[in-house]
Amino acid sequence: MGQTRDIGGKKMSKNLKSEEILKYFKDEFKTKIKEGKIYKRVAGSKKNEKLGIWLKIDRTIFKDFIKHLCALQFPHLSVVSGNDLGETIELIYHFTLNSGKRMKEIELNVSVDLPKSKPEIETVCDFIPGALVTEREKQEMLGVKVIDIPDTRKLFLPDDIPDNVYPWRRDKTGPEKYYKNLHEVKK
Amino acid sequence: MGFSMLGQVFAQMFKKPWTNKFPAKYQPSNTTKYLAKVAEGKAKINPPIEIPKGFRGKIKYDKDKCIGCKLCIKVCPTDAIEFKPEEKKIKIYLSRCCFCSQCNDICPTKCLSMGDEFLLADSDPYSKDLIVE
Amino acid sequence: MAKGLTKSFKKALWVYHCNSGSCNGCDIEIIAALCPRYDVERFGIKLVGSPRHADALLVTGPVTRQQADRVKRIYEQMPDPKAVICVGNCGNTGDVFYESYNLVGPIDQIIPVDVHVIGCPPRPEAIINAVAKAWVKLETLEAKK
Amino acid sequence: MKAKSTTKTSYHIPIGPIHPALKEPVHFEFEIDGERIVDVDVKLGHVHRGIEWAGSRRNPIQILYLAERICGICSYCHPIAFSLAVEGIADIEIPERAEYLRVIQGELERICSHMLWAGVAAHEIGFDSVLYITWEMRERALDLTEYLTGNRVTKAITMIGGVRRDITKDMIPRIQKDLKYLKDNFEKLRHIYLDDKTFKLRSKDCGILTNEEAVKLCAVGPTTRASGVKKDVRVDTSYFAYGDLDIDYMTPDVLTGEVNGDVYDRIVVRLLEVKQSIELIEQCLDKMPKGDIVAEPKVAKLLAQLKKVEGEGIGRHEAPRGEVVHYVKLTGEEHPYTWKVRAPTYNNILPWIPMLKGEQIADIPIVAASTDPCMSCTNRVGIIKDGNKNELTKEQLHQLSIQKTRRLMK
Repeated sequence: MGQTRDIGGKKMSKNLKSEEILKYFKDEFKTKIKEGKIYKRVAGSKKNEKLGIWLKIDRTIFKDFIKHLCALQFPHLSVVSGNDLGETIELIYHFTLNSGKRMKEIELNVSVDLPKSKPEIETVCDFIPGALVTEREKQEMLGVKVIDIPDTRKLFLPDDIPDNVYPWRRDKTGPEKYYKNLHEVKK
Repeated sequence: MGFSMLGQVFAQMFKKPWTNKFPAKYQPSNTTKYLAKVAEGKAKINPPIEIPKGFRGKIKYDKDKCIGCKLCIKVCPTDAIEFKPEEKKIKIYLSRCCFCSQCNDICPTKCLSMGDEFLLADSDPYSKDLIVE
Repeated sequence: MAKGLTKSFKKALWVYHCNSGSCNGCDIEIIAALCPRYDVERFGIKLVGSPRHADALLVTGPVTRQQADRVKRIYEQMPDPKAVICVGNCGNTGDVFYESYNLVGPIDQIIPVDVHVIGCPPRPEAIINAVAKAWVKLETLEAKK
Repeated sequence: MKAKSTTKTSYHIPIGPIHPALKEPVHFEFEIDGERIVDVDVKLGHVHRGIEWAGSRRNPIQILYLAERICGICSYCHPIAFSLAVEGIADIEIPERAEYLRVIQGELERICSHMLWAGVAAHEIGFDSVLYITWEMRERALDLTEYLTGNRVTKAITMIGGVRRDITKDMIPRIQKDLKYLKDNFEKLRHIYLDDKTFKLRSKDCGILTNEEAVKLCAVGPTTRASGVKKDVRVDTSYFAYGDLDIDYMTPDVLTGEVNGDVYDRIVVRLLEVKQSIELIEQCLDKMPKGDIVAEPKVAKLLAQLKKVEGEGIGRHEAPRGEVVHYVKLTGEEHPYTWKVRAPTYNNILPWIPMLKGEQIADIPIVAASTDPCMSCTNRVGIIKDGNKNELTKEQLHQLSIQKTRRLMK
């Protein structure tokens, strides 16, 4: 039962460079990549670098983007985070690439803007099954509809909180109705 | 394979127990009487494990030094500090405190410090003993 | 606490530990109190797996919406007489979690609490001290009877 | 059991929901055929305290202590990941000495957490004497923590831009003495865990997570490393002083020469990491440069500085259970706009499903514990049969586990 096979075979062992990744996607999707920048942080006495990329992409190419990314190298999806920006809801997919190589890892943060009137996004569970937990969380916390998600149930919120309350939103669908200050109970 | 734990178990039989017998070795038949005895000096309470230097226990407040700048209220993560506007002094609820000592760090006059006392329990979380003024 | 109090109650207190949404800090300190260094078993205190066997309830945490009903049910399942000890400041007053949309605590809003242990988390000795306080409280109740 | 038999019913066993851990408490629902688990469903949310939402009403200094109380066991990694994110946004340069001190605290926490886990794992298979011996050792590590930070569990040592307490010269002999004790006792402990028949019987070929599943389900920490996936934030990237130190991935083949991805391998990985952590602390004590311990000692000034900053950043740290990710967005206000926390168990939930499928009910405690969630998730189990609810308590489940150990010993 000694499964030591790497998924993606040789691709996993390929060492990607941050500039290469950025160039690859810019060539592939051209103007649909709205923003792309590389950031660096140094740490320790030896001042070794840590690299990362911020990408802002159009939501029409989202699924295609994930497909290309998985073909480039199977990424580790850390988490999907989200912001309520008023008119739009921003989802940020935090990936890491190049795991398993000493100080070569690259953080890849892909942000997608969704209009608040129709906050819908395709699921990535068919490529990365591990995304299920975080996608379910986005559904209930931000009210984003994830299309074709294998499991639509609630994850964190209790059943007695109605479906149209989304705790991370900053408008009237926020959780203020349920707010309780425990210190006000007794003084 | 084998039972590698056995040797340890036998070795333990000849070791002194590591237990710190706080506050007494066994439960006294009447705790109230036992405590009265302790107060008279007839019995002794085994001390708890020694606390190191810099331990964060019950907060101490030097009221005279306080200038009422409210910086501690600004950084308190638990909203444990209340400002008394008429006196321009503060009031700390110990039952809200998280013992992080952040208020000690920010205090410009160093009127707050962490004490050694940590055996705190009461039937009312807002009782007088648990408010530092 | 006073209901159905018998003389034998305070000897060999069996406790049930219930977590109502705490951060685990208090829970590991409770287990540390049961381990060799503090060894509360020398007082006959034992952690049991069912509230129906328990004399005392150790509650931690600020009570989340989902757990409120369960805490209440656990309390009701315990046979009389019973004592409730609330461990840690988040159960006492809310502590750092004082404002939230998913909390209904503090614990004394849900079930009657006899002793509050102060600390975040309290040291194991503070928990032992609280148990001693509970004994004293029981003895005063007994004397009144 | 024959499929056509009319007596065949699959049972549903809910386990949970009282689970203390982090933000992710767990409620299992098992479908059981006889003794075998056919399907697993996991529900979360009973300890959802709305911490991220509360964070948008506090200032960064207050959030440090709020983050500390996400989980009491990893009470160092959450605030440190948050401050890494904030430092990234505000571009604060951390003094070199602080980077080393941060490594020491992080590794000390790893020792405490893995010791705790090892004790609980022993308890789950009914080997309580090992629990007590492990926790004796853990108490020493906690004493050292208390000596260095001032608290036993919630350390309150993190500060944005550094740490709050220094290790002075007169403290080093005490630290070295304790490290020596831990090192000596670690050998004993390793002998118990890895060579004892009881442990081998219960943990070998039990709760297997293959390499492919670990990658696809995005598992993190010792869970994924035990399946042979080389993923460790400390090695992969350069943060704190880890880039300067001698550190490598701890996969089970380092010791045993093979990777099975079972519970035994997870024990091996964690024990190896305890040893690694002790060595890392020793390295840090040797190499630590002199200097400041915090970039901005005046907290009020730091707060004013953070009030002006705009941007978004992520902080990642390898906690004892795996990678912790914090995403922070600051918009030039007192409170952060968004704060998202990803604790390691969040990603280690889905791997439970392949691990538990095909195992016996008596294996649930040890398999579930092997990913190091917090332990009381298996608090209350009810078997629903013919509409009647028979409650199976944690104690009974524990008894089942002990009985299986005894059965195997015969």
